[in-house]
Amino acid sequence: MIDWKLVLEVIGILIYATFMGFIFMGIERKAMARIQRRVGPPIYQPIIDTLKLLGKKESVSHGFIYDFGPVFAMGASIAALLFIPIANFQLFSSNADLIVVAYLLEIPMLGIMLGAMSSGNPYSALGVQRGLLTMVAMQLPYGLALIALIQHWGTFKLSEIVALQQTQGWSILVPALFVAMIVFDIVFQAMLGLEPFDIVSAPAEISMGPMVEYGGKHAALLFTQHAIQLFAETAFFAVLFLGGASNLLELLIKQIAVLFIAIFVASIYPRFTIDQAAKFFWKWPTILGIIAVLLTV
Amino acid sequence: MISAYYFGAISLILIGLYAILVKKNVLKMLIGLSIMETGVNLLLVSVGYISGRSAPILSEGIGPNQAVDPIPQALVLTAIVIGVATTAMALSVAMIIYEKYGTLNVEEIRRLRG
Amino acid sequence: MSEMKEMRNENDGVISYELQEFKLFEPLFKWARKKSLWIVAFCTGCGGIEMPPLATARYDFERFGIMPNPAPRMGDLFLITGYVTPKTLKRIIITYEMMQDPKYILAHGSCPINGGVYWDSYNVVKQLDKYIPIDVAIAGCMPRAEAVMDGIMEIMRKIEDGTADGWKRYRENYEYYRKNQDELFGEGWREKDARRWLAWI
Amino acid sequence: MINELMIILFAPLIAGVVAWALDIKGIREAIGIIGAAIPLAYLVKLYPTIIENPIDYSITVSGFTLQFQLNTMSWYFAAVASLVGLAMAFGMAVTSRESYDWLFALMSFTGVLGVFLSQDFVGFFLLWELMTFASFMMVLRRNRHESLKYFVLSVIGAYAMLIAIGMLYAKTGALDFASIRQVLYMDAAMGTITTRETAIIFGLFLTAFGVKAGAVPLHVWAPGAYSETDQSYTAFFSGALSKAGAYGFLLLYILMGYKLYAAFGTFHNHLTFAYIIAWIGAITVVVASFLAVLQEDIRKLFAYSSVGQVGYILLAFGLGSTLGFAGGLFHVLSHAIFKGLFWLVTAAIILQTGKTQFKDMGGLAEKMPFTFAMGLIAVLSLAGIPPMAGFASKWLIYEAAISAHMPLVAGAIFLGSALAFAYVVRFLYAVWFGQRPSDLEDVKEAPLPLLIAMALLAIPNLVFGVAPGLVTQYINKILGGEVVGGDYYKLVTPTGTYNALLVTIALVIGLAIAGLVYIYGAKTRKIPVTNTYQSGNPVTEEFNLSIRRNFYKPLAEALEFWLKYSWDRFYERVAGMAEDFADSLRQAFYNGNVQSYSWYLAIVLLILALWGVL
Amino acid sequence: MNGQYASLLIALPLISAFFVPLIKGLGKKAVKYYLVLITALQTGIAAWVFQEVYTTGKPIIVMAGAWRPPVGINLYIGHFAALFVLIVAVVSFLMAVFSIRAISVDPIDKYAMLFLLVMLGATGMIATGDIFNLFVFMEITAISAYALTAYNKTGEAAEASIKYIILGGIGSSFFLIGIALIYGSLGTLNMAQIAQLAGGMDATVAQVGLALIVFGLAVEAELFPLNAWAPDAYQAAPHPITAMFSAFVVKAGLYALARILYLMQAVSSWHSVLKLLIIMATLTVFVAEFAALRQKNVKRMIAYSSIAQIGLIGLAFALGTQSGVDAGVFHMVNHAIVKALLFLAVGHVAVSLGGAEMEKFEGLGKRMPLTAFAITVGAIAAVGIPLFNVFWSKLRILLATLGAGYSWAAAVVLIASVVEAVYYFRLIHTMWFAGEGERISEGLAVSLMLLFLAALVIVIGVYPDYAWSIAQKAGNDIFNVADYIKNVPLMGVGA
Repeated sequence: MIDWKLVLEVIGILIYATFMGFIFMGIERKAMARIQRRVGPPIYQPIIDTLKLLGKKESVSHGFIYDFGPVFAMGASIAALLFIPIANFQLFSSNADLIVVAYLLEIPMLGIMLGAMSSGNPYSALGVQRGLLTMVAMQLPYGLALIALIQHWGTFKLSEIVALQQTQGWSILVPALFVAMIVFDIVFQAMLGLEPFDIVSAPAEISMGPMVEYGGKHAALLFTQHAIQLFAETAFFAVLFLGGASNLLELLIKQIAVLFIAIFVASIYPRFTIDQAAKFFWKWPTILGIIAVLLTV
Repeated sequence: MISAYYFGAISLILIGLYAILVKKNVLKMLIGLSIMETGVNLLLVSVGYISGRSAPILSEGIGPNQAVDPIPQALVLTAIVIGVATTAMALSVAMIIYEKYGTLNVEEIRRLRG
Repeated sequence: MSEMKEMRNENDGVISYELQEFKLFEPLFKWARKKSLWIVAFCTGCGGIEMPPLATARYDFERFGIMPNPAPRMGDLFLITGYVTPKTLKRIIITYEMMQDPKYILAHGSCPINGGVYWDSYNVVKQLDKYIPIDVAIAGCMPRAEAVMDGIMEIMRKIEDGTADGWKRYRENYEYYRKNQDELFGEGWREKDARRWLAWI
Repeated sequence: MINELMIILFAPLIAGVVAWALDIKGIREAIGIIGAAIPLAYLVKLYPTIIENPIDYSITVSGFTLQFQLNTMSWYFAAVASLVGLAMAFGMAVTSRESYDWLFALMSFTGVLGVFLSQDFVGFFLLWELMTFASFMMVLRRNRHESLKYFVLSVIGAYAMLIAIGMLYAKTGALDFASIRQVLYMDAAMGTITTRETAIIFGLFLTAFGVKAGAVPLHVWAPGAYSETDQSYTAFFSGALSKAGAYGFLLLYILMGYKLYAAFGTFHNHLTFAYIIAWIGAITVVVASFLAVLQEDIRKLFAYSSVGQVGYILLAFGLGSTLGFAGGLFHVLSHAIFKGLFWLVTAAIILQTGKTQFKDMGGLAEKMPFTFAMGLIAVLSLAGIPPMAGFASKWLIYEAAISAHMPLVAGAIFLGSALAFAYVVRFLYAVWFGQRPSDLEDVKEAPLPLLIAMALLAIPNLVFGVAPGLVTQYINKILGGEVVGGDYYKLVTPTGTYNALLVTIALVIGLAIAGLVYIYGAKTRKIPVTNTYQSGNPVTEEFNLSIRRNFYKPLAEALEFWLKYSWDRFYERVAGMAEDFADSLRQAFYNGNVQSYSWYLAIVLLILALWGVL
Repeated sequence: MNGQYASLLIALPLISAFFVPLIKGLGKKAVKYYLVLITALQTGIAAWVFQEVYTTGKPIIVMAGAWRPPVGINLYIGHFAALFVLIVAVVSFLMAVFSIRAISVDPIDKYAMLFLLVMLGATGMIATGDIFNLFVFMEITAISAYALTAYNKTGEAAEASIKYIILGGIGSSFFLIGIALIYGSLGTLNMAQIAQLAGGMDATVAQVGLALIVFGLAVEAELFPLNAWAPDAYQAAPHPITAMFSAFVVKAGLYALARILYLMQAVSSWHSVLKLLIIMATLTVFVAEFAALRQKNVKRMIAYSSIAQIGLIGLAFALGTQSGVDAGVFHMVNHAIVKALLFLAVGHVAVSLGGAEMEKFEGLGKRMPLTAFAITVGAIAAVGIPLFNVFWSKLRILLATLGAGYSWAAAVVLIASVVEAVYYFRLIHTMWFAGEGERISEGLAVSLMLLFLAALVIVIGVYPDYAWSIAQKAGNDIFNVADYIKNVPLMGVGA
């Protein structure tokens, strides 16, 4: 009864996604270093970091929710990943659609915040506050971009969107969806927590925000989660706007392309304050999103 | 000819009304009320008046066809009584008012308001 | 009073707590620890200014996996960059105890070693090693960036051969450190120093 | 004479009156709970029957024939209300110490059931008024100003409805839904009722139902009324009573839909009147959610949240597609269960701590673990986290909104759900986490009846979350067609699918993997909240480390321009003007001078004379 | 029994009123108990008449001196009159009982006499079949009412009385002019005959006559803007008398208005008179409710509320439709009960606590729970909450208004109703949830009366069918003039 092929695929994709996610994080750091004319860490540095954190001999906890938060976050990231069509591996994606995936991609945030809040640290609380406000701010343009996409393709199913793109050309070739892509890319910056929207962690301001109290295996979990999330989000982008992929290599190229855009943007912009970010998101991206949406009605 | 009675009656009513509307003294207003009632009574009587006939007292030579309509007269009698009662009532109340307020000026009798 | 006792017990937890032993993966983790030193940059005194050159293009310590990280729970390497006053020392001790084992301390310059130019100051901690265990100390006033780099490499070497054992010493000799700390600050200094510092909340 | 419908309808009222009259501690609670349980029991019992054919009942009161019918739709609404009502009764067994509360709470229960079961406008209006009145009395006890605000708005709504009913009555000569529906259907073709009259009737109904549903700008009563009453009752108030407004909108479709379509036509391929409803819903969602985010009082937060969530229902109904109705109907259920749960959690918190402001709370998760777990379920459901009931319904609304090509409305849902996320997290943080104020040290877990009540509402959240098909298949029966396909675990719409079970499984897989990683790491050591990084500063228990006030200050700053305007203040000003007008009218007209009074007479005479001559 | 015994309804109070001075010899108490006895007797007679009329379904026509109308003056006790005479009697009885406690000022014999005369006048106004007789009864009621208003002998009472006298005097004068015009035109004073002949009347005379009669009666019936005397009189009059004013004195005027209006249905300008009345009635509701909003004196507040409700009844009558009249009658009944209850309770509070100011009502729920409960029931009923009697009649009136196409009137009335809700609920809140106080004794008789009236409110609210069927019959009595003409055995013309 159990579909062993699917099980194997799931395990394989999970390992691949985790690994590639870490590599993406490495690429992020490396590319940033190169832009700043530094040598930069090795590209597998995030894996080392995570191993080190996992190898901490001590671990503290502020209570059950503090432990549960990272676990929940990582679990949710994995769940989200399973619903995204990764190249020719469909996994569960025929059973859920864009809205479900979009929501699943938001759940990890709740996990992180649950843990962060239960630590009782004011920096964490500030981080949570900023994270939520960023989400509030970005959700409107984000939603509009997704709506434009759905309206254009006439379906909610990611797998169908991919299939349609294979036959009718990528989303970004459609003018309206190109506008939507611009909006989505701006939002993407905030989703990845990169400048100019890295308000959540803001290392120099609020000591890593929600992460401040995490160490050891908790932090390792969050790192792994971040890797999976990064992989899932870039794949999501690629699936939505760049025509998906027929094999992992193609997907990888598209993901890295997406990632590099994010890195380039991040490396030249300073950070917004939170109210500036909110005002910004409610201004240009929203207007562009509305244009995109109205073009696709 | 009848219009003269009507004219008189309406004039009385209007004079009474004028007194009520313009005079500040309660007693004068009550006088106005009385005048008005008189006017009304006059009107009522004149409604029943038929020119050239006599009072509706059945006696020699005065049958139903020679007398005026008796009903208005009966009505007026009643109305006069009522008017008197009202006036008496009003005057006694005016006395109490003067006792309690020390004035009969309506502008000053305004404790109950709003 | 009970509160003070509680605090004492809580700090005892730092010591009495049983550490995890990774038998199978220990070599891997040791390697990872060496290659990924996250700095809790606690810039005291004048040494802090030596850090930016290290982080930027000329020396770029990130190529060794070293990264400044403001959160102590995730940190591995505690940099003490210059002279330490008692007031600062309190914060150093608290932050240090918050870091998770294994953790290392690198002391910058002469002042943490023997007071340096402040040898006769009434308000500078002369010998930091009495209060917290230092793994590597770099002499000089100030040590140049190369010297700091060298110190870091030294730490990495010591991690590899297992002699960077400041965190073990702190656990084993806790009574000693504790005594010294209490001598300097007086008993119950943690409670006494606690202040309502986030007034706006 | 005795009929199941009557028992369902009047059991709560009778129980309430008995409980009020007896007023013996213990017995009145028992009677109240029994009275609240009877409707649910009967509804469950009648479930097989009504699937086949509806149950009718009618009585004649004072020359009006009141018709009641238990059909698939009214069963659904009544069942939701009864579930919440039972939970309310359990909750009130501990939170309410007055027989007064029992009387009016159960009276409003009857009112709500009656509104759902009525099949004619007289019964509808009667029970609507009863419901309003009873809920008003629950508020009056605690706060005169807020209760009057609620009552005045409600009564304006009810009277608007009355005028609309009267106008329909004058036009159609009927008061029962079936005939009105038929007449209006016929009239759509003939057009004896002009567009203007239709517009007036529509506007009046919109006002009436909008008030009860708390649609912006008629929502101002909600925060005050929801917060200034017994919080267990608020579970019912917000969970079931506000649904009467939503039900009213549905009724508008059933009765007048075709006529309204004929009268107003379409606008960009949407029914014009539905478009209005959808936008009202969308604006409600956004405005109320923003306000909810900025609240400093736990009750106010959930009050605004209720308003916003009912906005979703309106929005869904306003889409005008069957999928929209399905989503709206599902959201009726899920809002009732998660918001009811929220209010019960709030009731427990307020009961145990006596505090309502966020600034006085914190760190209660350790003290009230069960309540916290229930609160977390509610949070997950409200924030629309799959696999919870809240997500399934929200998902349907998304599908419907985007399929209906109302992109901006759908955008409002996105914004609203992000805001919902923001305010529930705020609730989590301020109440359950962070440092505990020292005066909350000896807080205990909520008493058993309240826990039962919470469990009663939490279980459906989970069950309908994992198996949303249970609900959607019933909704298909209401709507008379395969609107949402799939099986118990899977929802299939023409454009998308959502398999709740699979999401659950995926989450479980993910959690298992993450759990393995967690277990491998070092054993954890429990440390207190105060042992936390404060830039190295020593902290002890006495000092506040949690951000309890102005949590979302930056948002308030970003919204500064909009927050200058307030409907609440506008209404207050209007009310103040009315009172001043009343005063000056009174002083000017009844000025105490008999001569002026005589002048009035003279003027009337003059008017009579003029009018007589002309 | 012979229907002619119904004339006792008039005779009994009249005769017994003149026996009061004799009774006075037995002491002050005796006068009060005498009053109770007479009103109880009256209630018995009225109940019998009521039962008789409603079982046979035929009106009782009492012909004075056995003269057949239109020559003789007849009493016409139809469905409406039977119902209302009963209400008059019952309310009088209750107020007589209340007077035992409430009235302490001398001369008590005069009070009893005037009390009986008011009752007589109201009964007569309702029962009479002759338009001039109506005037006489109206004046009897009015003069007794003037006197009773001034009965407390305070400055306020005298002031209220003089206002009442002046306005009432003007009103009755014009009423009389109206009668004169009609008589001049038709040559008859019998109502049935007027109805019969109305169609052939000269249009101008009919219009002016009808307008003047409406004007005159509107003063009694407290329609805006002719109601300025009413709040003062209500406030200053002794408490039982206020209840009587509100419960039936005003309503008798209103009834007379409606009766004459419908008798003259055939007059060509009838509809414009109706329109005028609708405007007046609507404004009455509106102004009175707003005037009550910030009232500090509860009695005065309820007086305004009473005026507003009367306006509502006026509106119902002015619609000129069967459903409107039925609803109006129903509302009359309900309003009589509710306002009797409210004025009784408020009067009781004022007697017990020495005033009816709002501050006195703080904590009333703790001091006099039963009274507070009664006021609450009355207030809730007055607002028009379901399961209380007024709801049904208000609903009927509004449906009738809308049915007749007067949406604006319904809207204005409903806006005013919102205001009414506000002040009543403020009162309820003040009573129950503000202030503290010691429990004080409430008195058995008053408590029983309050409970009786409150129970009546709720019983009619829960089971309105019976009351409604009665109201329907009574409304039919007013509206269906053809039957009225048929029932009166007119000499000559028809019979």
